[in-house]
Amino acid sequence: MSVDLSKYKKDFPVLARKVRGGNRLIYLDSGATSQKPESVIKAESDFYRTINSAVHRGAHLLAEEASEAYEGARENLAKFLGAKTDEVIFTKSATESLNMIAYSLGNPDSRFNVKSGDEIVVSQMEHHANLIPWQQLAKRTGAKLVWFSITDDGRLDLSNIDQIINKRTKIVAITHQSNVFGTIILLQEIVKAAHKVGAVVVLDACQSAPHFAIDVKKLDVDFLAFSGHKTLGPTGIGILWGKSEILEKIEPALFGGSMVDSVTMESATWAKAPRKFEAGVPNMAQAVGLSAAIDYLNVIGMKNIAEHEQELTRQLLDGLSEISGVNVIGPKDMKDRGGVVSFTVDGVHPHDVGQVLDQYGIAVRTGHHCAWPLMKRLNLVGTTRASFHLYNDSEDVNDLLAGIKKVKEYFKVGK
Amino acid sequence: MSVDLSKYKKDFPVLARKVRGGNRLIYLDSGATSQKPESVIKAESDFYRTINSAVHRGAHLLAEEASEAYEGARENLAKFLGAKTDEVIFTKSATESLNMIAYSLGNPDSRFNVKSGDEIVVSQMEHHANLIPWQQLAKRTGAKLVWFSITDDGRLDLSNIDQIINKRTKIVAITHQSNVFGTIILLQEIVKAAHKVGAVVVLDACQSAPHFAIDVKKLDVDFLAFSGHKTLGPTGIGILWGKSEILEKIEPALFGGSMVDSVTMESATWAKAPRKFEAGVPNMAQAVGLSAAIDYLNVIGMKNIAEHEQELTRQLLDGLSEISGVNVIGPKDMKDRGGVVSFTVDGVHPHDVGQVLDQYGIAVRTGHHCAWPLMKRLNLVGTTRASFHLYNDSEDVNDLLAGIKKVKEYFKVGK
Amino acid sequence: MELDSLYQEVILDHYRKPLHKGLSAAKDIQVHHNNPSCGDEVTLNLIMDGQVVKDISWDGVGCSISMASASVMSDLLIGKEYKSAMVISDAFVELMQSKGKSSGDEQLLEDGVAFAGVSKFPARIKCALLGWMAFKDASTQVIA
Amino acid sequence: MELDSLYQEVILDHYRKPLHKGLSAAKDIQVHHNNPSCGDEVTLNLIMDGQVVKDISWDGVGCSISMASASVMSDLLIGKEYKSAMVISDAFVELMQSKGKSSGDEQLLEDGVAFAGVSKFPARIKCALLGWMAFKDASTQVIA
Ligand SMILES: Cc1ncc(COP(=O)(O)O)c(C=O)c1O
Ligand SMILES: Cc1ncc(COP(=O)(O)O)c(C=O)c1O
Repeated sequence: MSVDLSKYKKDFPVLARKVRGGNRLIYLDSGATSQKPESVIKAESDFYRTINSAVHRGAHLLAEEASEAYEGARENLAKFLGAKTDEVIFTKSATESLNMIAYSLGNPDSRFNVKSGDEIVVSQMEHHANLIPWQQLAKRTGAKLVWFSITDDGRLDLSNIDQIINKRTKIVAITHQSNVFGTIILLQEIVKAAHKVGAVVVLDACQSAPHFAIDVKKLDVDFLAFSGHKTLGPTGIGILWGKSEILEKIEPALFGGSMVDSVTMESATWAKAPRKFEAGVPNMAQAVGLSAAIDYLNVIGMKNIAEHEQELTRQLLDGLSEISGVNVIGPKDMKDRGGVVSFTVDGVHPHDVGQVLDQYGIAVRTGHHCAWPLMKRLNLVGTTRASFHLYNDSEDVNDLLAGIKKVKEYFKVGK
Repeated sequence: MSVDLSKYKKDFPVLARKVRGGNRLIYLDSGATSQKPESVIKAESDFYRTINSAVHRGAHLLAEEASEAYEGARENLAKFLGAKTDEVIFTKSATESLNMIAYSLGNPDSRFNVKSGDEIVVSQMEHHANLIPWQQLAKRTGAKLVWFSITDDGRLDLSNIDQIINKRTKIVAITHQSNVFGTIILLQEIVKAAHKVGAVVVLDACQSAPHFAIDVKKLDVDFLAFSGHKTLGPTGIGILWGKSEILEKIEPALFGGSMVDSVTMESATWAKAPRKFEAGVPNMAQAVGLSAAIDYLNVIGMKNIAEHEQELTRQLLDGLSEISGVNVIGPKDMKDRGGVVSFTVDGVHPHDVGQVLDQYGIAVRTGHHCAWPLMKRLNLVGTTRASFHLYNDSEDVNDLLAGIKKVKEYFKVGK
Repeated sequence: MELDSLYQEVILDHYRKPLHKGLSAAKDIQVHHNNPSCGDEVTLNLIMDGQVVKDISWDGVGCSISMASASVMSDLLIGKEYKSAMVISDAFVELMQSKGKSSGDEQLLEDGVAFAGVSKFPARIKCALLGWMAFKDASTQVIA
Repeated sequence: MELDSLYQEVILDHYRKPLHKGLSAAKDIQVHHNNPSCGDEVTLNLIMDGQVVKDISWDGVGCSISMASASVMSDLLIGKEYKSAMVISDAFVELMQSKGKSSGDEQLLEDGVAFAGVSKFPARIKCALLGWMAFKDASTQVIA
């Protein structure tokens, strides 16, 4: 293996666990949520132990220190994304980030707003979190939802991009990496087409930002969302990034304390971004925890992490191709794909595959992966999915491959 | 002091801190956010260390255990409120809870929905979080926002309740305890009037649920919101409780994974409550942390906590009444009031009061307390506010009183 | 192995050769139940003869546990009085909630006791209940 | 005491007897700035004579720091060329961001250096800047 990240594994306390009768935990479900290094856990609890207080509100020392920690986290996240500090908004999750944009862009007071006659573009491989908010926005406003199809090998079908993205298009909401196939979407053509017609591009970076380096300026998208918990960070924290010129022109979606400029009984005006989009006492300890996760990732280097996951993915794809009756769902080669591998085992339901693997300590995800329309398009009831992060190693892949063979034996399918 | 809670103080690590040149930390800002006992901090980090994984999603042991912990937290919170388990929804904060209800009740597909011609009732003493979402709902739907005034001694003026709550009323959103005055609102008359006309009552319990026992059945309100971080729990977690009959009939406000019954590219249907209202991978570690906070509160007993805070409040009000040039803003007696005390010092701006107190290690809140319309009604630029939780003691009050005298000396006001 | 308590031979047999699978032409009622977290689906046709369960047929996609359970359920309940079908159904639900502490009443549940081990796997309980819930829904609608 | 570095006598003097407080009848422009987190407000009237700051008057409610700072700002900038007013203003902003590490250029800032200690209290920096920001806003609008 070209990059050796083995020394980092010990930083993740949960990986020392023994499960199901003494097996070591082989955690291959980072696509659902990642594990957290000790430094992240400590950053979050240290916040409570030393400086816990409401940011931006108190006149006292703790409030000062908490504000500094919280705003420092924002700065750190901005650097991580190549963004301006004031463009980074803390939410509770990518799901909330995406819903917030949908509400904002549907508010008639926003200067970029969606209305009847407009079109919203998604794709057939979106996670529910980047599909249903747009369905609902379409419903609320009378706009029309249209979508890119997928090809049989799990790629985005851009052959009809000229019809899909047209003069009526106002929003293009697309995933950066499929959480089912692992396919990485090349954005250039889409962004160009969208911007040509004046549409904004919303990027679901849930499966990309945690795994390879992102630069929002280079991607040239307009909004981006990802979750802290998939990025070695705490649960309960997400990121919404938006271009400052656009954040200025749209209305917030959550209303309350700390996001106002002035308030009367009848109406209110808003503070500038990012405050405008952060109503209430924020998830401060989680922001600080996520910032520690970013520090941790930076020390290792996103490039090394990506390379490491590529190696593991190659090993897994190779291994799966040698087991009869096992079908990889999605790209079978390494071109533009990340460390998420879905597969089926002939004659065994994914749920049963996962159950047997679990018996050997192997944690995978089974089912429709919150991408039900995609499963229907593929005529599948679900898949079994293995997904990596930096703490996985070649032994994990070997154990998974051995586990799949045991599944076949257990259910007496194939040779 | 009748209830002695002194032995619990040591459970809160931050209270051992020395601030501003060696002073002990006298934390009197629990109205903004409470401190957290070690057991809560540990519960949250133990989640990450031992069972971290995405609830309701994996087929593996960790996912099982995480789901059990998360759903156990829900059960615990339900018991705390006297509610059914499925009525408890985890949000990120009270602010989000209140915004979610406002969106849900404004969705034309909800069977209880607000439209043009309807009226929404709030009060002049609402926190921005229980005011602006309703302003916005009124704006979106064409409904009218009306409000209860306050009396000069900081009570709700119910003299015109028959006009305020009328046939057009669809929602009454009201605070349980003022975060500025400490006034506890007696709900019976309001709930009765609201239900008589078929309106729902939304209770902002941010300042009540953390401090005294709540039973949603007895209160007979329809929705209730409060924040974990004011309840000794983690940041990034809030509660939305709703009557099951109503939760059934309203649309969710956040859309994504885990909240669906079925999904196609065009549309989706919803799971039952509480799932319907919890899109995405939830703030699991925070839910588990909040559950530990509830356990902690239960051991001490909400009744004891309330009594303890009453004692401290009485002591503070007595003390303040003896300092010339100090004005208590809000009820000056103990009738229907909790442990939040606002005051002004003649000739010294609240911000300056807070700054001098901070120098002595005393952490208070200053400003408009996210109740700007209330400040305008009172012709005040702000107040200084001291607020208690179980870890405060009589010495804290004495130090605050001494601190206020030092403020007056420092700014050379009064005798 | 712990796993064997989940995948009893009886279960795997029913999974491989499910009974009463394939929807009947006639029906008093049809219901469709699914399990949104894993995508399992069951469609169930019910024919009642007064208070007697005359016929159950079903179709669906799902894991071994959900399919086998639908098979056992249909075979067990056809021909029973509505009331005793409810007793059996309640006993099965109770078994599922027993966290591995009950082995079930074989007199009542017959092949259903093979699912006792499922109760130790919280994520699979809803698989085992899918068909039963569909029957409960359908029969209550017809009887009501 | 640390506090004394914040509340310099000069500041308290300006607070008690603010200069140029009370809005003039004439004005080229009026701006209103506030500080939403604490509620401090300043309204500022500006009269320019070509490139020269002819008059500043202001009114407002706020803490000692914000009111004293508006007082110092107005007194310092009246009569200055727009360009040097900007230089002074930038120097004041820089002082505020110095985290207690700069004592300020007394030549340039005069009474303004009394605010050096404010830079150690992050929550108070925006108080000290309120009046200055109002001036910057107003003058830029007139000059543009
Ligand atoms: C009465 C009241 N309502 C609502 C809120 C908002 O709570 P949060 O900021 O935790 O969402 C607060 C606290 O800030 C409050 O005191
Ligand atoms: C591609 C994709 N988008 C969105 C989400 C939603 O993220 P979360 O549940 O953290 O809000 C996920 C993960 O579940 C995902 O994989």
